[in-house]
Amino acid sequence: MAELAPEQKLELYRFMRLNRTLEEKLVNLYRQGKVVGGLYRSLGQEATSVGTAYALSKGDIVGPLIRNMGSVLVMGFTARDILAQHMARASSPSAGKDCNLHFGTPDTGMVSAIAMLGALVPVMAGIALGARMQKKSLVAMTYIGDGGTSTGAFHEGANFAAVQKLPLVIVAENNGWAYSTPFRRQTAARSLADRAVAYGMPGETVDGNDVLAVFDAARRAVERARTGGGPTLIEAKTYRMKGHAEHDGQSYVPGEELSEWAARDPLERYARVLLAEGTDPSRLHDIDAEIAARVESDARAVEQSPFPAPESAVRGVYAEGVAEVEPAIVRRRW
Amino acid sequence: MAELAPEQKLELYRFMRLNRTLEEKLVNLYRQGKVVGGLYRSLGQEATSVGTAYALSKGDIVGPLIRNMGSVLVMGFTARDILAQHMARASSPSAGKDCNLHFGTPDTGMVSAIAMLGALVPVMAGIALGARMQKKSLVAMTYIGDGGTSTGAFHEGANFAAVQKLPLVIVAENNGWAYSTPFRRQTAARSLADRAVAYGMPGETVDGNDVLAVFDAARRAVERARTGGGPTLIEAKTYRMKGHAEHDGQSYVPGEELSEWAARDPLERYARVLLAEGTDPSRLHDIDAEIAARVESDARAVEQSPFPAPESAVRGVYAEGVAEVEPAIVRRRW
Amino acid sequence: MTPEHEARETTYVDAIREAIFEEMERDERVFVLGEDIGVYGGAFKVTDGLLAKFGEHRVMDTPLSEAAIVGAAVGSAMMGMRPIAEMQFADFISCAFDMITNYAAKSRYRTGVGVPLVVRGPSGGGVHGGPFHSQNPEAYFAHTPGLKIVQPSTAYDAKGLLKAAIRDDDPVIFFEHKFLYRRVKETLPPGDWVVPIGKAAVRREGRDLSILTYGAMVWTALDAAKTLEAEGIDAEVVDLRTLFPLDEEAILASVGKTNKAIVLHEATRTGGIGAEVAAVIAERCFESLDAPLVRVTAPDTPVPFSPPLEEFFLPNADKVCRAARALAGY
Amino acid sequence: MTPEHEARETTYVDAIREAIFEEMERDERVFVLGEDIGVYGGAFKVTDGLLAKFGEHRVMDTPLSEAAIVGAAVGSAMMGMRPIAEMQFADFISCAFDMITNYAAKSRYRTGVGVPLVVRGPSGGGVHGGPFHSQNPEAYFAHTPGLKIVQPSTAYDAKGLLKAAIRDDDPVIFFEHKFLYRRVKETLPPGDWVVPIGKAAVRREGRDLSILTYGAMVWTALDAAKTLEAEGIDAEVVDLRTLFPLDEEAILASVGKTNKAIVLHEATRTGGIGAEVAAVIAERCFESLDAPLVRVTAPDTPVPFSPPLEEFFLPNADKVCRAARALAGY
Ligand SMILES: Cc1ncc(C[n+]2csc(CCOP(=O)(O)OP(=O)(O)O)c2C)c(N)n1
Ligand SMILES: Cc1ncc(C[n+]2csc(CCOP(=O)(O)OP(=O)(O)O)c2C)c(N)n1
Ligand SMILES: [Mg+2]
Ligand SMILES: [Mg+2]
Repeated sequence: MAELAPEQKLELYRFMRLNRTLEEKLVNLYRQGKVVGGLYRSLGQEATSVGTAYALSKGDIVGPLIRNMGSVLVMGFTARDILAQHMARASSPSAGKDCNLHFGTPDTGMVSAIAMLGALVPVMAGIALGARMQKKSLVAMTYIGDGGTSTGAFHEGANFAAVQKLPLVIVAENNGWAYSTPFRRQTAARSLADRAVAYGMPGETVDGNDVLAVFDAARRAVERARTGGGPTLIEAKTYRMKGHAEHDGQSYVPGEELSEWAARDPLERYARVLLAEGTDPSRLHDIDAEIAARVESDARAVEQSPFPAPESAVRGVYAEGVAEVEPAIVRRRW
Repeated sequence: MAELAPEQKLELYRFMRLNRTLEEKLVNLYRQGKVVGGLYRSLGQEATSVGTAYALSKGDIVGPLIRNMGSVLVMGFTARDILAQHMARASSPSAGKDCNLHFGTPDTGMVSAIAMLGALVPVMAGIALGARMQKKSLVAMTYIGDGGTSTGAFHEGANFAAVQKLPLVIVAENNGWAYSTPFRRQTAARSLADRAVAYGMPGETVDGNDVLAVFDAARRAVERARTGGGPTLIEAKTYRMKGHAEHDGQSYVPGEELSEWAARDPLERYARVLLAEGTDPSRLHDIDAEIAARVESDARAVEQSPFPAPESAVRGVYAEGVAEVEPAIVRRRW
Repeated sequence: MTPEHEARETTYVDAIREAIFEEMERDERVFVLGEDIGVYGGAFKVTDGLLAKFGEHRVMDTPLSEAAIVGAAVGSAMMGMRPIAEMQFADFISCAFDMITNYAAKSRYRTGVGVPLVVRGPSGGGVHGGPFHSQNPEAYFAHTPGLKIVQPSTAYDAKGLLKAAIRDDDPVIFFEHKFLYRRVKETLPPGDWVVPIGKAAVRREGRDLSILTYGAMVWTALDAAKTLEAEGIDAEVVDLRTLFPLDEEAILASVGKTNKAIVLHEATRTGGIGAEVAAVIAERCFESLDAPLVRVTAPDTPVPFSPPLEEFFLPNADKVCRAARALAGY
Repeated sequence: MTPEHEARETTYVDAIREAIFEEMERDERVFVLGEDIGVYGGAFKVTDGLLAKFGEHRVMDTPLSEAAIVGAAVGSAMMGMRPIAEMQFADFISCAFDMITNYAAKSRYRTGVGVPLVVRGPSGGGVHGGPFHSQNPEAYFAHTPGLKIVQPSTAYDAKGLLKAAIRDDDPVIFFEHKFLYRRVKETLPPGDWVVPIGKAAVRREGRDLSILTYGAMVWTALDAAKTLEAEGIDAEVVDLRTLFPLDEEAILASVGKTNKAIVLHEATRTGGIGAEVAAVIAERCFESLDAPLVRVTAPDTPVPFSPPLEEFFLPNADKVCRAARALAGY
């Protein structure tokens, strides 16, 4: 089992709490019409994001999907970054060019997903490959949903990584649903860990709502990757407690399943563990309160921050130059 | 084990011999410059094509790749069809539009591959799906190489078929090589049968050079498919005895492997089985002689047959109409 | 028609659903497949209610696999079915590019086996969807013989063109502009009718210049035409409707009359449908053209997310008017 | 230069190999990956000998996975490497379409992370390769801002443009016309030089009309120009070289001089690069144009296999001459 110092254990708690509080604030802002575009929750899945990313070291690189806010926070991005992304502000890491968690640069430890699920797997294999070619010992970690494992890109990327024995950890987050599609309509495989067999890659299933178990599995996979043992596929069994996005009332989800999984809420569960281990309840309350205050003030700051300048829309397509905007006849004043 | 009548056993031999003799004739024609484009051999793999397709019944549909000449013959296409395809004649099933084994229509029991490997797997899943929707009890069978199993299309198609429990048999022909790429650089999986685990699909490895074993495995898979048991992945272990195509001297193939597998030649081996079972050697010689004569005369006939009319190049793109050929200014005589 | 019937207007999205519904009723070979189209009724509710009516064999929720969705549709079409495959967003059609351009498009030519398939999905921006939920991928498919490409601008056309697409014996890519789903509506006539593929429609007659466009931009063009009218510029608006093959005769007729042409589309400029329209005009309208051709399009960038960026990016009536004034004064 | 050196001519394929070789020597970030490019040296032997020289870490045989090849190249490029990804035939680039158009092309815009990647492979027909080994997919990528597209017609350009592509900070799709691999050659100057991306070249000066073309068709155009010369028609041949972004100034300069334009390409007509060239001319050469624009291209069909069909399908000097005569007489 993972050996974590007490402060690290509290840090895990802090990240999970931040993940949750920040999302709750975003729901608020969404209802007020202040979030641009959709809002995707990770309620109930925070332990998976936080526990896996926490197993990485400085210099490692994560490729998160839209439900991996916890991983993004662990990598050092701030509530403000994420708020600015959702409110499409100039100060957001993507400068308003892209939405939600679609941002990142390798030197800041994060590579952006694109919406096309699966595509990130070969790209993260390439991150691992590029690093190895440069004799950097970093580990790449990426995520895929139960739905995403059905894509061709996932398959090609995982197979490629296995053949090349790349330092890549693939976290397959089995939250039971891909939008409205249940697991049994996604695949006839017994588990996502079974997908690993096809690549001759170690595969393991872990309780995705137990942050310490997740951390432990991730730590072992990261260690294997770093020491030349190649990629690992970790299936984290968890549950999507909200709809696909805020607009989705998830009427297709059986109520019993929801209450069953609500009882396994990863944050409450972890709090109980900490308390049982003797953590002073006030420490958790302090963290909660500090985060709540911080998220509020960050949100206010971002709300007051400007949108990007319209003309910046045509900048940055190529290393050189700006895209032309006006039709020739207008541009050239014939 | 499969129970085959003596005549059926001879028929298996006949198809394998026809496969081989026809290819040898094509090599001849190729060297004389009479084959248009490349020539892809299936030497040493005849048992896999013939044994699998022989397990199908009338009305079933096969989707072969370029090395499955044996399957095409079993489905009832003739040496003349195949010769005409290779010599790009008007009488070829594709009327000169496409090459080698790229032809077929569902009502003649065969669906054409495209060169993009993997693509046929989802398409054949669709064949099975369309048939089921029409309450036809037919089985679809398709092939994929060790290389082809690395494609995203293979993955998506196999997974889809498994979820839908479609009557599809996927024959994964592991001949050790994908062009110059050996199996171990294609995948870290132990076998292609292991790919099946990812789809929750039965997977099985069979000696691809033993036509009776191949037939038996295929028969069981076909039976499973026909009775609603869903798809099966059969790995046929065999060996590509020639280069990727005739132009490839396969210098990258270890000589020992070639001689090892030469000793397991499926045709000679099967002939030995038949003789050991008491088949009169003259029956096999007669078949050989008859096929040799037939292929010769077919080749002569095809050589004398015309190429397609040039203008037919612009016909048949859409159900209606002909593609325009001349630029407007010439066409319209401005 | 009863007044009651007249009063009930049908939205663009409902028109699409009606087309599918009626075709599924009419022809049992027609079925739909895609991600979340059954139980959920589709991300935009296009297929809402179909599962209840037709059952899960004809309304099939699939794995997250665009290549398999289109591939399975192709196979079943070869077997004589009439599949309608949904891309949850048209942007994801990129994942089925090979299957569409190499398998579906070329099958009839190579083997004589037609593939009567419709691939449909929501395209277009204006809803702050960002770079991957706002694309206009139509031009990607206009260079592949064997395909047809359609994009309706009205509820009437949405219904009529989709019916025509379903009945077509060849693969049709059907782009629905998501901005229009609930924003345009009209009273549809009863009965069974189609809008033929390959025919453009003049949405507004005019003498001074032609605006050749399609999809949501038809409404932009009509807006612009109204403004221009007040300035004494009489613009004709042609809705191309079918983007491949183009209705060349309709283009010639309009440009032959007005002698000036703006090509307007929401997709980015270079290599867009507008390029082909321009080429047709350059080849066939030389004698009648009195001014340079003008393309009004999005600039050559991905679709940006933030509202001020997207607004800057998208063509609008004002940009069309600017181009029209330059052209009218030429 | 010694006479010996002068005597040694370099073929198009050798020029490509030399470019890769020299760039790999110059910059250790450069590496190649693809199917059968290492041990085998590539289906067309483009990468022959590289494995022996640079080892398997920099010359990587991959699984049969175009999306993974490009995806892994993208990731490594984001890490600062300079990957060159081979598509065994350019036709198979369809399998990496999503990765190229959605990941590689949009990365810099969305996140500021450039993707200095080259995707290269043999395109084009004339070798009886049939519908899937003869395609000219360049136009599929000309509608995706963020990409650059290059196609050389000479050994000199093959080497110089590929070097420029490798050094470019953005993704470049590099199409090599397989018909030219061993059919064109020339003596290449020594030393390190590049041919800049974005610049066309006038291959033959002429006064009567411009033939705007690229790839193997440059040679067809030159052939035609010779025939036309004997008939008193003086054709200018412009080799576009970079297809996206186009060298608009070079197009304007040529058409501004000759006042008549033929756009010639081997790819099928509708939605091809020629459409964009036509649009540029229609937009920017109105004043100088004395005749309709003419596209000479393959017809809108897949590439047929059988020799008489392919011959009928492909543009050739005779077809160019017919168009040129019609245009000259206009
Ligand atoms: C290639 C592709 N097809 C379709 C979609 C649309 N889509 C977005 S999320 C989603 C469901 C994803 O499910 P899963 O992978 O399980 O991730 P989860 O949402 O459960 O985190 C779908 C279908 C997409 N993003 N990418
Ligand atoms: C998608 C795709 N990429 C590349 C190729 C080029 N190619 C043709 S055959 C081949 C090797 C195929 O190996 P395998 O699948 O093992 O089949 P085998 O040749 O051994 O029968 C390759 C790389 C292709 N046909 N399709
Ligand atoms: Mg999920
Ligand atoms: Mg093989």
